[in-house]
Amino acid sequence: MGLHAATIKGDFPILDRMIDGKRLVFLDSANSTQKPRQVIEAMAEFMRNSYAPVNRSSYRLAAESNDCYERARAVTQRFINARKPHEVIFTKNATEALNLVVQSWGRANLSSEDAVLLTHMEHHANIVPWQMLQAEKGFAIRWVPLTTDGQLDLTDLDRLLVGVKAFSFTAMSNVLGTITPVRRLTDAAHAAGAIAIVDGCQYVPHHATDVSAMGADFLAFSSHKLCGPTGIGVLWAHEALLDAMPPFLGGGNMISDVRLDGFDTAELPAKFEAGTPPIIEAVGLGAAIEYLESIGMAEIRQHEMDLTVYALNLLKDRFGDDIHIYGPDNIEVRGATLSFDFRGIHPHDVSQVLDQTNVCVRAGHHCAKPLMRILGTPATTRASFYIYNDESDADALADALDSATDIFGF
Amino acid sequence: MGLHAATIKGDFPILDRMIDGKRLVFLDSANSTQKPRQVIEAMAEFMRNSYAPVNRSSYRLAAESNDCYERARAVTQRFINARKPHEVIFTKNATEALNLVVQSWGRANLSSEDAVLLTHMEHHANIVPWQMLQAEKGFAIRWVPLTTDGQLDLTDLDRLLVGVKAFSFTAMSNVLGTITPVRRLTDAAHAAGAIAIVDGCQYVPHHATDVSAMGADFLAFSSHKLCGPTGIGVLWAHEALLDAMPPFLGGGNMISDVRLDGFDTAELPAKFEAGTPPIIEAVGLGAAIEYLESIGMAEIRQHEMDLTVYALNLLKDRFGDDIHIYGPDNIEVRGATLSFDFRGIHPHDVSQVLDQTNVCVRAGHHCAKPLMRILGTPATTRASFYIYNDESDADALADALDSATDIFGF
Amino acid sequence: MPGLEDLYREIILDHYRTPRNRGALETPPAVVAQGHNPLCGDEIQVYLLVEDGVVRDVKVGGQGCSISQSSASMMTQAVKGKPVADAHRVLDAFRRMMGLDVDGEPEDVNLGDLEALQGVVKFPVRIKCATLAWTTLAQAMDEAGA
Amino acid sequence: MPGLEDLYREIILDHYRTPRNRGALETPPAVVAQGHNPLCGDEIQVYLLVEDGVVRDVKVGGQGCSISQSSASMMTQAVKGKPVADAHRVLDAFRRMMGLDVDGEPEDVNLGDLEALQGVVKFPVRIKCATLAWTTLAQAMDEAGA
Ligand SMILES: Cc1ncc(COP(=O)(O)O)c(C=O)c1O
Ligand SMILES: Cc1ncc(COP(=O)(O)O)c(C=O)c1O
Repeated sequence: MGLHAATIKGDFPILDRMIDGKRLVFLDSANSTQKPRQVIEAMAEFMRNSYAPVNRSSYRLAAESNDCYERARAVTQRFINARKPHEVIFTKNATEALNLVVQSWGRANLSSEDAVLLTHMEHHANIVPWQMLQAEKGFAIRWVPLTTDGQLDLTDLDRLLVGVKAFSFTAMSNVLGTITPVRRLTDAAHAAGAIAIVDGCQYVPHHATDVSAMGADFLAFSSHKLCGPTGIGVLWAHEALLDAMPPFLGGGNMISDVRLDGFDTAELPAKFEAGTPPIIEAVGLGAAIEYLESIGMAEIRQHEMDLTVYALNLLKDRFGDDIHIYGPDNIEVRGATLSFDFRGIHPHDVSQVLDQTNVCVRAGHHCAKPLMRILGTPATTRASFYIYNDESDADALADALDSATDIFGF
Repeated sequence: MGLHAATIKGDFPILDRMIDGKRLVFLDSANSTQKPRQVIEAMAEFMRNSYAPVNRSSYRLAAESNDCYERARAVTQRFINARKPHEVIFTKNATEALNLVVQSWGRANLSSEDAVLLTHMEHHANIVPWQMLQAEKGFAIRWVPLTTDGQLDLTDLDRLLVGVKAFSFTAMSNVLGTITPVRRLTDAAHAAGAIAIVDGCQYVPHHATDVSAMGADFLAFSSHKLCGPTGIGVLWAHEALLDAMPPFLGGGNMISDVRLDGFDTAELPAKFEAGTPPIIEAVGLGAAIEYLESIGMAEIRQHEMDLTVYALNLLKDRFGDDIHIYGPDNIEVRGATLSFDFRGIHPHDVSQVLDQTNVCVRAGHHCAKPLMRILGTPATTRASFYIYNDESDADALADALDSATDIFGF
Repeated sequence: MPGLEDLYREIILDHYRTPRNRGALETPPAVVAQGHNPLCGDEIQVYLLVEDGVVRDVKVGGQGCSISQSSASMMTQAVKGKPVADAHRVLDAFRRMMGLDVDGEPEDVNLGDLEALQGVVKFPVRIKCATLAWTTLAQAMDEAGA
Repeated sequence: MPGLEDLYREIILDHYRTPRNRGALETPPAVVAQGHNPLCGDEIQVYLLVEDGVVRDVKVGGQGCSISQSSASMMTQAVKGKPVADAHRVLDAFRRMMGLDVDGEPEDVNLGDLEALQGVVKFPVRIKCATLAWTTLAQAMDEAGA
């Protein structure tokens, strides 16, 4: 493998932690990732040395703090190959980013005659905001269905897109691991006169991302899923789109003037960053991105592909028909997120047993209840791998599943 | 003075920093405060040892992380003497908290027949969200005017409150330092059938706060102004109010069910915490509150009163009519925030000169442009003191002002 | 750290493998309440038939983990045929055993098989699983005015 | 760290103390543009009268710090009476001196007194002060179709 898993593991202090004398096997990174010392230290160092409010005060310390904050924006811009730094808006998480699109762009552009297209594999964050606005505006919501192996079924895509103003979809399913054909989808959206909104939460941490190559109009993702801190997310969009949109949250920083009878909005990016921004978190996000870049996004993707193949083979060889792994087999269209059913044992019980040997997986609906209903199960067990995982973690998973058989094998 | 300023200064690593060989005189705490090592270390330690996603996964590490997050909520609850932990909602900052009230409570309760009452000393965060909703709903916005010494002029309060559904006001002006008579205002609001929304950004960090004694219906404040990290703010409200309100942002965690045709909201506090919350930041906020409590909120207020009296006397003795300090003289109704005009020199130039000796003050409109227009100036210079300041910082301010005279004294 | 044997007692696994009173009742005359566990997505239905102040019948539908299913199964055994007042007593006693706040004075109630669920308290994340059927029962009782 | 003397040159203080071309022009025939510095709240008005491709008159209203006021004052001197094309050249040259991105090839323009503002570049926070009058002038030129 191209990256040095052992070195990387060593960067994550929490992976040295022992619980009950056993090491941590963290397989819940699709949920949230651990933080390397580079990020922890960048945030602490910033607070120890350079913290000050941004955008407001003009003394040198404030200018320095401001530079750190804006540097994080420039790092993020380069990371996703955006054309301008002010196309990068810092939000509190990806959920806020998607709500921003719906409330600002959506409220200004959607009426009862219109339709919005989503897919059956969306996360609640890309469903509920649309349903909330739908209750107000009355537009239609349509859904791209799935194939039996958990890919998007695009047979009827063009028909589904007729009359659609926005097509919002995930670049990778947080349940199935499926990577969607982003460029094909954005092209289809544009051909139908719709804008394309890409939920990049599960994609951006694992692949080199290029917003132009994607053909996206909006891209949302979260810092905490790419080794950065909580409390910050990213919305990227074309300058022209952002310029045309009404503001989202009101308050300090997003205005150029306020009078008793009204206000004028500020330029980008301030226009969409009301109030004191996540300054310390931006510094952490910048450090996280630089950390990932130092490993290399291509190397990360390759490592995850190798590890996924290893884990898939291991689990299938060891458990045969007793394990059902959701999502596609083809490694080209899947990430390192394995949702599975194990011998019909309820995921809560599976994860409880795995936890005995500190194998940390998520059991539940993964914030994708509509998808779970389509899969015909209320919950799955999900193991998701990242840069700090290696084959020994996959082995630990398989071993732990054996003990679930001991207790529940009936 | 009751608190040990030297010990406290020692807790803030940044105050050891020298710029150009001179120490930092940080007088911009009304803007944002510095962070003590207790907070920096709590966040770093949490990331090194206990970080995991919350609310979703069930392994022990996730339960531990969840406990840390919920412990921060309990600490915050006790800090403001709220009755229930789930009345404390974590937002990204106070601005989001106020937008939440306006968008959720306001959109559900306000129509073109209604009125909202604000004051002339509000921060943009308590003006612009109302103006944004006003553009949609067409209600009236009224304003409580000011007395010449910068207090609220309550002569006409009862008349102003007729037909008002929400009275939203700051407990302390971030420009004038004025502390408003919160209980009197909430009582008047309730007598008129209005709810009372208190912007506690400038009050909560400096005073023992008791939401019941305040008689508030909502209270908003920010972590970064009370020695906590950026990326997290607090909205407190009565359970019954929050229960009756529609959700604000949609996504994961705020739902109990999602179907293709709609969703059901979760219980409090999840209902208003969409997406991955500021977990690391909550841990930092909890540590900040415990740090302030270890000093004592009464001691903090006393220290600030003493320091304010010292600074006011020093500046007036040294500069006489050459300095005009805004806001009331009576220390009982003012905090340690001193906005002033110095010899007609533009605040940008004043702050530039002060910065030569690392005296960090804010020059500008302080996100209160309507107030600045009423004061008849586009900008003021503002020095704001906090727990880590002492008389030597006030002395440094006065000395630095002398050098402004040298350059601009014409 | 408590071991799995504290959680997965034999009697619990027995109720899980062979749940009692599974199914549905006709509504009306019965009432039905719906419960969710937001953490794992489990959904449960409690059907309740109250007549003359007595729980005449109770049935459970839906899916869940071993803890929530066995707890539901034991719950039906514990309340079926009991006067409503007794059902409330069991409900309160069970919630107390799970460490939840309950108004009023604790009473001495024999929980029988349910005592096996005591071990769940050592696994705080699973308490919601164990109490799901009971919270839903309480809703159903409300609905039935019982 | 640059000293204050790099910023507050005597000529700058002179323009600040005695600003040239303060006031307003009648609109129309003049146009007016409004500029804000969101950081400090300064507001400025640039009145511009363009006739036959020449900046016939220009006046500045509003308030600001020494840097923004002196820059505005020097700006009026630099463009008043000049052909519009020359005014654009000064505008571009000044923005370039401030380190801003400007399209096209740099030209050799004599900025005169304006060179004194060069020191502002060492104080990045103040660049917005120095450029405020110029950004507003550009708007006014747009408005005037010049
Ligand atoms: C596909 C997808 N979209 C959106 C989200 C929401 O991200 P966040 O919780 O950081 O707002 C997540 C993560 O939970 C996700 O996996
Ligand atoms: C009185 C007042 N209200 C609201 C705010 C907004 O707080 P934040 O920027 O943390 O959202 C501030 C601080 O800037 C303030 O001083």
